[in-house]
Amino acid sequence: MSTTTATKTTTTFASALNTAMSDAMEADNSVVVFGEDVGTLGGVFRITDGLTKRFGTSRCFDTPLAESGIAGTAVGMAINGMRPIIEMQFDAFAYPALEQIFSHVAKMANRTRGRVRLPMVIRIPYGGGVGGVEHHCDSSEAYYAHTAGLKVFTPATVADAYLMLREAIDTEDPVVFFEPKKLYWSKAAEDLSTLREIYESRAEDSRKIGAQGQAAVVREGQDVSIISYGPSVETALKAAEAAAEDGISAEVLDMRSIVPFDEDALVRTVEKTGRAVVVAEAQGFVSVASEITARIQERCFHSLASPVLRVTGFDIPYPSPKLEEHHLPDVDRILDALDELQWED
Amino acid sequence: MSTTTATKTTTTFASALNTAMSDAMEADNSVVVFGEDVGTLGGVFRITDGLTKRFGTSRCFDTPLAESGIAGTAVGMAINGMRPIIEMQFDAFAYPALEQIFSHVAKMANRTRGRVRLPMVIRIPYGGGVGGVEHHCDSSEAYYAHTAGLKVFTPATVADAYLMLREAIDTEDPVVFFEPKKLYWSKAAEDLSTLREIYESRAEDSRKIGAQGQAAVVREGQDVSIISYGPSVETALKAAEAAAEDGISAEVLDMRSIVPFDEDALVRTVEKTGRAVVVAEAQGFVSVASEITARIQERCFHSLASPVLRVTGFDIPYPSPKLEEHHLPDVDRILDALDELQWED
Amino acid sequence: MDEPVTTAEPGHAKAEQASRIFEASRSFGITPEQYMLPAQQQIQMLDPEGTLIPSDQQGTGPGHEYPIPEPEVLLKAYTALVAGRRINDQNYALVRQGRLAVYPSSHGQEACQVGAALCLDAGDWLFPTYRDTVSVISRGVDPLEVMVSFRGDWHCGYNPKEHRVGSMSTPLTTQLLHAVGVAHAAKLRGEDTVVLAMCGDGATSEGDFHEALNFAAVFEVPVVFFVQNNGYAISVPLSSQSAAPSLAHKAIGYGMAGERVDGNDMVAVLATLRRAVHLARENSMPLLLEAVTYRMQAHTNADDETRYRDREEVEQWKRKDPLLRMQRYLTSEGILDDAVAAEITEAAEQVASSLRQAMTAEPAENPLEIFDHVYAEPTAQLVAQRAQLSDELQRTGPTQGEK
Amino acid sequence: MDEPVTTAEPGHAKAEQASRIFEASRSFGITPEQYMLPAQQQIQMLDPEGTLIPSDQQGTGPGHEYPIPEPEVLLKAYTALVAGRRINDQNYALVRQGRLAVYPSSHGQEACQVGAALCLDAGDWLFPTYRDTVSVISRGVDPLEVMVSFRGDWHCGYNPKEHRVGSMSTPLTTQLLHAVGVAHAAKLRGEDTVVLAMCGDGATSEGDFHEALNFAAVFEVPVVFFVQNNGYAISVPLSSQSAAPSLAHKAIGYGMAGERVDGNDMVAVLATLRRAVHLARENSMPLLLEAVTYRMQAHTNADDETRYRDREEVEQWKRKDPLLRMQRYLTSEGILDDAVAAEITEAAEQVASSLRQAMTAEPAENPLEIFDHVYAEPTAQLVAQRAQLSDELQRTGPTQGEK
Ligand SMILES: Cc1ncc(C[n+]2csc(CCOP(=O)(O)OP(=O)(O)O)c2C)c(N)n1
Ligand SMILES: Cc1ncc(C[n+]2csc(CCOP(=O)(O)OP(=O)(O)O)c2C)c(N)n1
Ligand SMILES: [Mg+2]
Ligand SMILES: [Mg+2]
Repeated sequence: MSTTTATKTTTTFASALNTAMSDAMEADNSVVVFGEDVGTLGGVFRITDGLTKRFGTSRCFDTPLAESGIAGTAVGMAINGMRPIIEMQFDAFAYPALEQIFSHVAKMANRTRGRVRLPMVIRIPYGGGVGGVEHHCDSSEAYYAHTAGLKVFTPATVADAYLMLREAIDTEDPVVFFEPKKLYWSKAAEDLSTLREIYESRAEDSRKIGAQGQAAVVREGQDVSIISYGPSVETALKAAEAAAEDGISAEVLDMRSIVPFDEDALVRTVEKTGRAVVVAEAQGFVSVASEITARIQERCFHSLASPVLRVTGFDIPYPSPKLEEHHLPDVDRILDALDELQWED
Repeated sequence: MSTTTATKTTTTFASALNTAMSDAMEADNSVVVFGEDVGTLGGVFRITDGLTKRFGTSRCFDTPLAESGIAGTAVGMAINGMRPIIEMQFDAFAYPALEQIFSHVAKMANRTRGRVRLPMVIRIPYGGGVGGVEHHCDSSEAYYAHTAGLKVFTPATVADAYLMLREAIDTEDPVVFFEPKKLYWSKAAEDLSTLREIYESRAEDSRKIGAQGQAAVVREGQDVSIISYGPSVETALKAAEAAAEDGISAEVLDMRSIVPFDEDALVRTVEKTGRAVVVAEAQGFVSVASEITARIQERCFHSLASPVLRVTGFDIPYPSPKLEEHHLPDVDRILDALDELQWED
Repeated sequence: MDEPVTTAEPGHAKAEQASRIFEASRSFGITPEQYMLPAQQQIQMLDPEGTLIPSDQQGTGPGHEYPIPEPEVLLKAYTALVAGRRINDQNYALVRQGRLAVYPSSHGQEACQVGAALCLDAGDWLFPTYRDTVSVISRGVDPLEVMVSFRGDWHCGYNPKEHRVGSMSTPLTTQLLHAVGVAHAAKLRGEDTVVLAMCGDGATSEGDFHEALNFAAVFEVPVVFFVQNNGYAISVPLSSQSAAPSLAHKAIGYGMAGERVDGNDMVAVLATLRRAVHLARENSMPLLLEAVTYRMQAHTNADDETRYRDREEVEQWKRKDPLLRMQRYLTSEGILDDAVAAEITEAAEQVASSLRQAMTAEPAENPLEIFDHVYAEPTAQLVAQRAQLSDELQRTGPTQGEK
Repeated sequence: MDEPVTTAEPGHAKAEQASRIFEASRSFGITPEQYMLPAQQQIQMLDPEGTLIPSDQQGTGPGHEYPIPEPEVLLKAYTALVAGRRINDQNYALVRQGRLAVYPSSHGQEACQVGAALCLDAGDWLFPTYRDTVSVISRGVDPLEVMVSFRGDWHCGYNPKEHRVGSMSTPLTTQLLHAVGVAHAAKLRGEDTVVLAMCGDGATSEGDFHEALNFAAVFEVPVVFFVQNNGYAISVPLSSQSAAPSLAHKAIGYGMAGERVDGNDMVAVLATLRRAVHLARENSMPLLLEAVTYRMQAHTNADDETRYRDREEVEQWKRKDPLLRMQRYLTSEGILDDAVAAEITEAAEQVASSLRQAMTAEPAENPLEIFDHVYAEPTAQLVAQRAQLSDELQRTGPTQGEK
């Protein structure tokens, strides 16, 4: 799956993730990959395709079917010098691992006064829009983001899929890495060898100063900020485009990382535009969108011309495939929210 | 533990909970209680004391030591006509049950188009301030509140301990019932027989129209609203008292129920006072406090004279007993927040 | 059930004292260990050619004896087998035509599917998984209602209480605990309901499997845990899932009896399941039954089986096809003749064609229903959100709203 | 380890083919089942009076043979036993004086505690629970560092990597999986590290117990799972926890060997643990050992044991006290004399008195440290929150800040 040509080629989100892992495994013997079906099969989404073949069953292997077992074993491996990357097959199937994640993965470093850090990555395909049946489309980032001690990343572009996964593998802290499954087969005119170069040039600094955890302005605008992450960034961009036709210039901010949380980027964009809409797939109640909203009003109160509005999934269990379109934030719903931002004032 | 005298006596929070269960068991054969050590021992906090003796081992019994097992068995019992009340021994020990709670308890009614409802109560002692060691003081309400399909209650007074637990047992929906463990041995001049009468008079309506889920103004004030729930209500009241000495009249709102969420009560108090501070023990990031804050600014934007501020636990794992006082919201920290509410404007 | 709280000698487990297992094993004249461990070989009654195996070679023995079910029962099973195969293959086709979102087929496992339904009484309960469509239909649930979820209309299309069939469970082995709870509730009310709970070989690795078996044994409730060991959990073979001599060997660790059966032998499957249900009901205790079978098709339509197994392996298992074996046996015994066989095939064809027709129609789901069942009474937030969607649908017009 | 991906015949588990268990059982001339099931009785070498039991009555047999450890080892164990008892009783007193937040005592279980530490090499790892203070100290961790958590200063006071001792785990059986991971990492690097992982009888009901044993067996890693069955999980007796003939009978369900030992018999505990560690290391495979013992004191200081057991039961177990039995045995064998015994008592007294003194001093914890270890680099929010607390502490003055 790796590409070494120098010309600008087309790369999928999936192959960017795959290459990030194989590059990290190549660079560091202590990086190991395991989970359900990640070996021979290459994962149900083929994100680990070829890793067992290339690195052997000791570096990429299938486990028995038990998610707490996978997470707990990873904790032990990280205690003993490895950098495990584990895959949860789908969002809702990570729930059996929550005790290990909340009580150990998140707390081990703090518990031991930093003597035992757990440099591990928990990869979770998440979100909907792929016609998945029950339990296959949850957006569960709020559970992890609320848990102190975990980092929570979620890339929205092919370049970030590569760069952020490498950053996640490099960090000494445990990272929950949310992969928007509807983007797996999305493509971009990105070249893996260029991404590698960017990573290498960044890496020297980033391991020390932490380029990670920074939000990105993915579209500049003046009138309103649309703040989003993961699978919703694409929708936010489309909405901004549509808004432009109505004469509204929307800036789009991709949070990229929920923890660390780039508060300054939020402040910069909202102080500039004076209005904000937060977009996320997860049910909105007690969510990451709630946090972004609360934080904006705390920090930018006097810059705001209207309340910060949220466009999120409804407060319901994720619906069946035929009904998911009604649940997910879409361009129209974002435009409706933009309309409500008290432009007459 | 039950009291039947008519004179106003002193009742503990613990005995109010205990009596709520025994009254419900008396009234309805399908109410059963189980969990770890709830039988012979009466629970590590003695909240189920005497239930096995009074109702027999078929109505209140110990289970093997496995929380997913407890929750999953309760799901089955509720499917088959019972109204189980289960006890999680401590907040962090409910985590092994999260898959059952997120994927079944919360979703069964929706999954089956309302044909299978799960009238069950998950009792969770929570919060700190009792000198508890690691894993014994988590405030985990955000995880449940974010999960559509669950109700989340948390009483802050002896009267609510009785009344809300009875309401929780009566509702056809699953309720996660958070008991602030630092209040267990608090007392109030409440009379259990009076509470029973209140319950009986309410019950006729409430089963239909839902008195449940309403916030309560526990102190009236004009200048600022302090919004809180569970273990923090007491602190909020003390802060309001201290603020009064500085000439600030603070209204205190006890949310009582996180789901249902009494948005109207929030709007009423903030529209009246124009300022708000939200107080909660849990780490503040992506929390119930975030939601309250976000909701207030959405609904009361033009009434607000200053940003809504949060006084919450820090974004850290719950600290050890000797350090917890520095983590927990206290009166001084609330007063500091009040000071920041831009009174000069 | 209102016994005084037990205070048995600590450090000593139940089975060492007077226990149901102890009583049962004594009645068979064997030790509790011999009773709980599976027989040396899997129980098998028909050979791959459909010939009845001599009774001393069936793997049975003292405490592990399985009478052959009556001819009527076997014929009923065969009828369900034929229908089950037809349903599997019809749905497989529908998936390829894009009419179903997903369909995990039990092609090859139909003997297990049918057995699990036919061994139960009407008052009993069944707790199936995503793969157990044929069991659910064999139990009497309307095939169209079962397909509601696979078509992507709603999560569960039938009423679990009507036929006493749990919703087909996806999070692995979570449903085994529901089975324990249902049995426990029945026991508390003095009902002798047996619950049969199904899971796969891979699923036995989950923590909930362990908790369910242990709870059932400690509570002494009549749950039959029925593991369809089809050799794979998606791509992972059993040898990477467990190092146990057999999955049935897990039973003794909970103080229950375990047995292993040839899952492609309809006669043996039915015989072992019926006896397990009988013992569970009589003694109010759980049992574990492992059926060794094979998934002939991919895990689901999303799966690529060529990545982890070769055609040859699949071909070998074709020879053990449960349908063919049963047909040969019944024919040779004179229980089945051509006329009856034709009737059975015809009936199966009916089911398939009604499935096909129903899947062609696209029922109009009401989008607003997504708010209606979350709580018994909607919260203020859901009322507002419902109004929002309703408004959107009105603005975009009925066409949008219905799609 | 870079073997090709295995594709064993599906439906057939590992142990039926060439496996480590198969090899081991053949080397003992017994069947794999006989090897994996525990011996009929628990292994016991000293009777309650401290007299050596004749070897044909020790419960041992083919494949279940346990040589008695050498005198030096036994004397070392005795020394640790005496110290362990003294530590338990000292801490019990400190708790009553309010100097410790909590202390789960292992009084009565010291033979298990000591055995778990002494059976390991320096390069091995130990994964203890909240009750295993004496094991952790016997392994060489500074008692004062161990007490940091019980005093409420910080969650874990020692460096797990220094002595290869995991932090004492509270969420039950979660640590067993960490043990599997540590062993697996070592195996991948070609190190022959054995990991001993401890839990209680009640804890065996948790899902993580199941997942840990299964992972260890499938990964073929050298983890010795050591269950201290002390009869109770807080108030719940074993008979309400498990219906299995013994907890050791769970082993065969994972394809590993299980054994049961008298947990109050220091000689037998050490003998069985040492052999388990040896087999684990030699064959790179896990084993399960259940030690039958008794918790002589309440669960913790917060517990009221009179609610669930009578004094009489406790008195009976006093007669099986591991310390007294060992003392009598070593004295009668001439391994221990009065002079040595006095030295050992004196050394234990030293440990106790240093504990006492240390617990009198109140070290000034730095409140700001609560922010320092959450992440390798603090987030912007934590930097701000730290500044807030620092400001508060300055305003309230140093007295407040230090308390
Ligand atoms: C808790 C959980 N983890 C992972 C999955 C994803 N998943 C669905 S089926 C499957 C394999 C199950 O194998 P097995 O139990 O042998 O049943 P089979 O599919 O072979 O019938 C997996 C991993 C799931 N449904 N639930
Ligand atoms: C997951 C989890 N659930 C519940 C508890 C609370 N708890 C602490 S100790 C204990 C009893 C444990 O019994 P056992 O495993 O026999 O160990 P023992 O205390 O007897 O040494 C319980 C229920 C916990 N620590 N972790
Ligand atoms: Mg399978
Ligand atoms: Mg115990």
